[in-house]
Amino acid sequence: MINGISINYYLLLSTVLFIIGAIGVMARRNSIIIFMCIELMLNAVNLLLVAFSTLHHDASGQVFVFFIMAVAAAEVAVGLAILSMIYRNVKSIDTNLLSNLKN
Amino acid sequence: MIAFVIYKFIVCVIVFGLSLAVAAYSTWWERKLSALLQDRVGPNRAGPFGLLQPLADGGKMFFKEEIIPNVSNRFLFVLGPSLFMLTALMTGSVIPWGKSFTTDSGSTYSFQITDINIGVLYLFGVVSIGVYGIMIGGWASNNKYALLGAIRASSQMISYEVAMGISVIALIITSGGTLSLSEIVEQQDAGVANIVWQPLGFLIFFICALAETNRAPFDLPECESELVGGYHTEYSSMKLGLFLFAEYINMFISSAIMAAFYFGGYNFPWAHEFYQWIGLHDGSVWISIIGFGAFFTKICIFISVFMWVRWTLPRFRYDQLMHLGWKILLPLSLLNLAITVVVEYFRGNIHF
Amino acid sequence: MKGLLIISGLGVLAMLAEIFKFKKLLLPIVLLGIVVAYALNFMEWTHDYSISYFTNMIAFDRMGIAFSGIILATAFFWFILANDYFEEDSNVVDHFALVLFALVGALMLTAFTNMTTLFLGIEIMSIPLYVLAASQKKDIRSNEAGFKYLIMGSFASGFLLFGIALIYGASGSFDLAQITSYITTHASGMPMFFYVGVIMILVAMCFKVSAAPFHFWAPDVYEGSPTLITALMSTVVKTAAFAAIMRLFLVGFSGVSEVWTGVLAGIIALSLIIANFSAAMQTNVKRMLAYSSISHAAFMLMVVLANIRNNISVDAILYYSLAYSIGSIAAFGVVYNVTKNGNENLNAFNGLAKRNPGMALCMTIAMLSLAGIPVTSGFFAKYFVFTTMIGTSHKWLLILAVITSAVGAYYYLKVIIAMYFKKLDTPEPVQIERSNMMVITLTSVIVIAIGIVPGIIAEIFRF
Amino acid sequence: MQLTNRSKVVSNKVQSGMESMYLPAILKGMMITASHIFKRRPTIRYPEQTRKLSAVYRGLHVLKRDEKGAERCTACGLCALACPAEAITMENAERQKGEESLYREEKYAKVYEINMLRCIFCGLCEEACPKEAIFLTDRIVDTEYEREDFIYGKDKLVEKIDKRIDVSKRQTLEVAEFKKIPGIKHNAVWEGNRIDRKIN
Amino acid sequence: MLGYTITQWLFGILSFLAIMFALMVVFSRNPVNSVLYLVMTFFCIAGHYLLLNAQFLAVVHIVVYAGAIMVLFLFVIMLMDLNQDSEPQRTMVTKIIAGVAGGLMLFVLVGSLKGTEQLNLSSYGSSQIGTVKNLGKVLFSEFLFPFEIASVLLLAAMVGAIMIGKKDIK
Amino acid sequence: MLTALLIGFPLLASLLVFFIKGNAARNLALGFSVIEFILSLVAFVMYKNDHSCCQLRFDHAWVQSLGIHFSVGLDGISLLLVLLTTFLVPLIILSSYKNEYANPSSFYGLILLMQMALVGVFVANDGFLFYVFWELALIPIYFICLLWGGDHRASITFKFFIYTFFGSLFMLVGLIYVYNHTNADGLKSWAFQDLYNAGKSLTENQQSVVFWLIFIAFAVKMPIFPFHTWQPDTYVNAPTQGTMLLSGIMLKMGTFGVMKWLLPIVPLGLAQWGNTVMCLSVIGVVYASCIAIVQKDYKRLIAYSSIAHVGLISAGIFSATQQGLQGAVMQMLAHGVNVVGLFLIADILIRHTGTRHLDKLGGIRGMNGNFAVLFLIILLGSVALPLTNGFIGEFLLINGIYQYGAWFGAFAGLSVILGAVYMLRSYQSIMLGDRKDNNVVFGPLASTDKAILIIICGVIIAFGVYPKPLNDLAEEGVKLLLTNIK
Repeated sequence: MINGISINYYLLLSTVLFIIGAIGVMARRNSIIIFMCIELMLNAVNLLLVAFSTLHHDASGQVFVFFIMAVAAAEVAVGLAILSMIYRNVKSIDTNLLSNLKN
Repeated sequence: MIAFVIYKFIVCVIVFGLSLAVAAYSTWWERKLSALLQDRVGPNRAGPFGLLQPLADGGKMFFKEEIIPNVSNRFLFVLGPSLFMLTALMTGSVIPWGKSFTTDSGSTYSFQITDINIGVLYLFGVVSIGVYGIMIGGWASNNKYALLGAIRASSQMISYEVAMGISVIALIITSGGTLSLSEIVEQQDAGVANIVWQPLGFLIFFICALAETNRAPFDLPECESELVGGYHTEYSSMKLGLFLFAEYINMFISSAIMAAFYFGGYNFPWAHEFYQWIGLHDGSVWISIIGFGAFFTKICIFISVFMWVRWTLPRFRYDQLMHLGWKILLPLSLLNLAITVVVEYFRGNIHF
Repeated sequence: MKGLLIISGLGVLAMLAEIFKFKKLLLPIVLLGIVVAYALNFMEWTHDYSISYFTNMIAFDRMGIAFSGIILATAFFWFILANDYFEEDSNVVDHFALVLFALVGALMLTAFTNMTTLFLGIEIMSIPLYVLAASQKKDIRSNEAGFKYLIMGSFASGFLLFGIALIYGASGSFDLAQITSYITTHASGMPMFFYVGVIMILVAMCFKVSAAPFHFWAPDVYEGSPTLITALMSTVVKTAAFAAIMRLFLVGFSGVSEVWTGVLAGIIALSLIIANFSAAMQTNVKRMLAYSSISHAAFMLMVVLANIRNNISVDAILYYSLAYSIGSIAAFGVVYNVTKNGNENLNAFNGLAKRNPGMALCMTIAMLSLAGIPVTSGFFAKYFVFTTMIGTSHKWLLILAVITSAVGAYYYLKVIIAMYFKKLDTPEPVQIERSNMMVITLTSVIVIAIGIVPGIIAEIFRF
Repeated sequence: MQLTNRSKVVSNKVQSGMESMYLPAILKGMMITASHIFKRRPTIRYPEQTRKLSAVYRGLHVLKRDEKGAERCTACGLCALACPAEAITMENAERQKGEESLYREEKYAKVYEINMLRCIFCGLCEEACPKEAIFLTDRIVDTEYEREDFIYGKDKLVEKIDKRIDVSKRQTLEVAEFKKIPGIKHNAVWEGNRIDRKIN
Repeated sequence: MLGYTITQWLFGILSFLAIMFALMVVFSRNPVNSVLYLVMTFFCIAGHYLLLNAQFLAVVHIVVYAGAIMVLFLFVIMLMDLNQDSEPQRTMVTKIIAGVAGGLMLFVLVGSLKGTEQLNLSSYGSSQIGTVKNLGKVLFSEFLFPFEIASVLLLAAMVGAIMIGKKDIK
Repeated sequence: MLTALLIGFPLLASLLVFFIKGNAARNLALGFSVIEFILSLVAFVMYKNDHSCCQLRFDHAWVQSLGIHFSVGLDGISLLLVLLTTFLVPLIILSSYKNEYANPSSFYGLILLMQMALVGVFVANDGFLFYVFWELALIPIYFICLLWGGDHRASITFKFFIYTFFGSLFMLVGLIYVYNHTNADGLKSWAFQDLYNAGKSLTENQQSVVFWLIFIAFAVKMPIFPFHTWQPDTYVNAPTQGTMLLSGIMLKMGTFGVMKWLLPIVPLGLAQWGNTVMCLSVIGVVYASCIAIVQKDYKRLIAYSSIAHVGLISAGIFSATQQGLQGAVMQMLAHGVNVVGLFLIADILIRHTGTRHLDKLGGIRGMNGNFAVLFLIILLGSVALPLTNGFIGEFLLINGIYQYGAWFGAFAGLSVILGAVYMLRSYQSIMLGDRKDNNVVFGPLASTDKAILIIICGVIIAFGVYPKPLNDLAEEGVKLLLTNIK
């Protein structure tokens, strides 16, 4: 199915996605969106792993992706729980308002 | 090749058309059955026995005034019902509607849009996306009832997906570890239907299916006594129609899945003897059609059961719903899984 | 390995305590369990250099066991210290379970032999800590700490994973041994992105140990989290992360050291400067300790930077971890008890010598140890690091380390000065539980003891 | 204090295992509903089928004419007074010369309106009428689209001269006799809160 | 078509869409839109998985990410009613710094790809690795320990989320 | 074994004293320190002055794998300094009898601990051990200054601590560097002989680096000219006993360190940088003397005089000649005794008159003649009048420095003159002249003060007249040292 595409394109693609995610984390203020950008980063990694797995004809790359998914789910659960707790306390989730700890 | 493409196209059209038609007539049957259960007559004006009622309803839906709330997000408001409908229709594509048949030229056609080897997962995938339609619709309405309805719907669907998935895993173990629907159905051909091995699993699946399709007694997302119309409070005209329609399509598809998973799909008892008796040989298109008939009958029965349940049982309270989903069905399904593993081990179907 | 299983079992057991109503018994059970895990862990010591479990996913070699030992010992003290902390909280059981799960992750990090176990170990360790950091539900600072920690932790995980993916892409395996052999066999022909992967993993690990310039989350998180959780973060987590770094970079990527040493040297230099000078400016004790932990991280990284894998370097990082962990437990134990009234400023320590001479003495010892003054263990820790470093080409770092250590002494002494010389208007003794006092005393004694006979560690963990 | 003996003591007893599974109960309920499929439907498919009305059915009002065709109503207003729903309004006028054949007495109702949306068809107007002018019939009020259309004027209420409406069944002898008793305001004998109908 | 195979076309389109949607996630003002764009990105990535013969993963990806994680996001956003674009913007400086940092990282990473030899992917021999059967075998033999220990991870996350989420009775 | 006992005894004593309540602590401390002095005298007697290194050795492995040994032993120089320490500590303790200190048990415990560390520094034969004692000495004095010091003690003590700690970390690095090049039977070793050998095997550049790394620590401790800024403030603010410890003994740690742990290790470094250090030392001498002349605070004056003296000593050491080194040793002893006396006098002044300001003092001789005499003797000792103990050291020093370079000698000689100027000026200002208002009464000296002053004066005169036993020891020690340097 994938004949004729260089692995470099996949490297490039996931790098770009990864960087977009990273920029999002750095540039956005809204906690939820920051969180989503992290998910984007993880997905870039997943894509890369699957591409390499196809390249090496090796299933372990794909299996690794499962673990990443599990971890991502766990992280999101915890993160959103914390977010909703913060929301309960301050009625906002802007990282701006989260500056009670001085920098 | 061309013939194959045309054939697939036709199957697609048939399946979608069938889904829509069944959905439409489900509304009629819903009303008719509810009337029967309540000592009433039900629709009987449009056409004989009110058979044209769905058409009239549809027409009415189309010609109603379209109202889009001012402050809502227009795009999302339209996207919601469309997505819900889309996902509802997509599920039909992996269901094997009948035995595959062979033409004289020797090529085999299956009564199925596509037979992917991870059909069960595909189903779950599509079902899980189905939540988006409701959520987006409810949210875009900018109405608190709609929002509450949407949140209820999504949390309910997500919650019950868990138990459902686990009960299906047990089923997959029973049916020899395949994720392809056609194979699951096929392996019930020779033996007995899976319901024999999976009574508890079926029960769980059935309850979850009720919840997944937002049917009573789990129709909290649209419970009118609390939430006016639930997630589609702000919807009118055909967009409302899409929501209602999609719900019936979901019901149809989940009935089909239940029939395929637990009741042998297009198989029926003594099918082979019956075919021999009327003189049909394997691969005949008539076998497929008769099988489809059997399948369809089962589906209709299930749809009726859905409705029957609706008009019998009162609606759950929200906490009861969650309690049932997480504290009863989930452990039960795990128990079922455990039992299944033990049983299948002794049946010799799995090895460690 | 058995230790790891026991700790996981304890975690599950802790969750059952609520149901079967043995909450009161939980702490003794956990302590006992840790001791048993400790013992069983060392039972494996007699085996060969490395026993691997589960098709080479995890292998408790001696290094792993030694680090596990440190982690378990620290955890043991921590649990005693946390005694009354647990009592006042309504979610006791959950706290227990989460801490134990974090320990499982930490133990995995000491013994992983595969990138999968590395990643999972980090996450198993981090996720409970995110929660624990945020566990003061009503306190917005705690919430915020938890969230920041989570965001930064996941961000770092992203980098770690990208690095792992790139390395997998080059070497075709997640197995550390295979990656190492790949490095040796393909010394010349490795694709460029392999190096990038190594650097990204380095960056991610530096995030985890909060080395500058990836440290910015640490002070906030340390300050916001409940004090005892901060103690846990700065001891167990640090130790585990260093065990991981040690294994990754001294065992796995040793062959490509020319790639990462430069970056690491920069990171260390930055950490030393930023951490020590920032710490000197803090008035919040927890924040100060956070910065101090960054500087200690830099010290431990120096051993990695030396990239000499022999007894000395392993001893060095081991000893440093132990000294730092134990000293931190003592320090945090005091900080926890002193700041119970909510005042986390340095002036909370005013006149502590008058109020609680014993506690003040322990704190003094802890501070002297962290500052690295003989004959406390902190001194030997620094000494070992210097010894390891001196043979390398990064001597300038050593000079920097010396200069910044002197700055470090400045802020540790600030605490001592506050305790002994600042007056307090109402000198009321701080209430402290007997068990807490015991832990603080014991850890202080250990700090001195292993400072007097540092050889004992090397003797015990003979490789 | 026990007022009625319909009260029930609610028990809090722990459900047995079978009961707490609910399944038998659910099945029982479903059987009950299913059994209704086979029950006789009480539906009357109006308008093809109609229900038989009783003789004293109280339907649409009619303003009667006398034997000569003159309107009986003298706009005395007793019906409006009696109406509990205040559905009746009227306006009187004096009979002019040459109108003797139209109105039975000197005064007549120029306007007589009943709001059918308000009317509760209690029949009190009928009882109140001293002139035997208003009766309720077994006819049914038609459906309309507009609210105004439900205000029935004289055009709809007064019986057509050529299509007289038989109210003989309502004019029972008993009633007629009753109304003839002199000295009794036949519509206003109140004792307490109940009308004493039984004079004889 | 224009000298490209269908696969290449698919790859190009999917990549373009993925990057487009990813950018929209970052730049969209409204969190709900962000979520939806992210879901679209995930679909594109799932498409890539299909291209790469990882059907099972593709579906699991949809189920987990689109079906669970993102719904959770949507859920939280709705509960918190973040409809308004009330998000205070970061200062221009931060944005620029973020952009520059990201650009630099991109530059370095892409630069590191330059020297790499072109390895073409091929489906030959790889069509079976993504099947459930094969993945299951690998997962339960080689990766058994991580699989088992992942349960601890999920347990911890569950306990943690519940602990934080539930209201204190006190 | 005796040497180890010399270290162990004060440690045990201090632990004991820590747990004694009240004034019993100081009596006990005094008793212990006297016993310690007797022990050191025993060592002095047992020591055979026969040019052999490291008598009365005690060696026990500490950290085997790193070649760290608990190795102690005596040579001539260290024996002298141990004697100085053990001699001064009882006097210092005695001098505190008139001062009431809060929490006395800690105070005396810390002094004894300090003694332990100081003795340890002087007798350590293992580089690492030396460093440990070196650092260890810092902690008690830090606490003494911090807890019982003057008004600005916190910030000043801080400065002191950071300075010295800073320096000693550099020394650690330098020592580790040398240690890394040691090779004793294939193992690394901290033994000083091994360090000497390793140091000599280094190239010239390496030696210069190591030279500076190690030298900074000593330079701060002594202190030598640009590193001295912590010293006057600390001396002034520390409690008198602390100042005595600092100036009388701790200062010698630096000079001793240079002799034993710097010069033999990096002879090439010395050759390259000796000149520079000489310059610094001599500049320090002149500079400190000049400042001392204009000081109004008597204690501060002594502090600067101390810098001047130590500058001279360091110049003598870096001249690396037999006379210079021997003079340095002698001067170290003399200065230790004298400066303690001077600080005690400062303490007496403040106790009796409430001020140390030269302008506010005057005419004390008229009120207390004995005191004036004793003061004069000590003062003359410190300006190195012949027949006092200061003379022999200073003479040898200037001789040695002159051998190294005539100009250096000339400037060093200047110090004698300048020293006489500020010392006599202070005497004049305090003892002679008119009475000032605020010191109407200067009563008789306390018996303890008198005793100390008499002892010190006795020592000054005794060793001024008959310095031979000490001089012999110093001579042999320096010879030994010179063989190591060459």
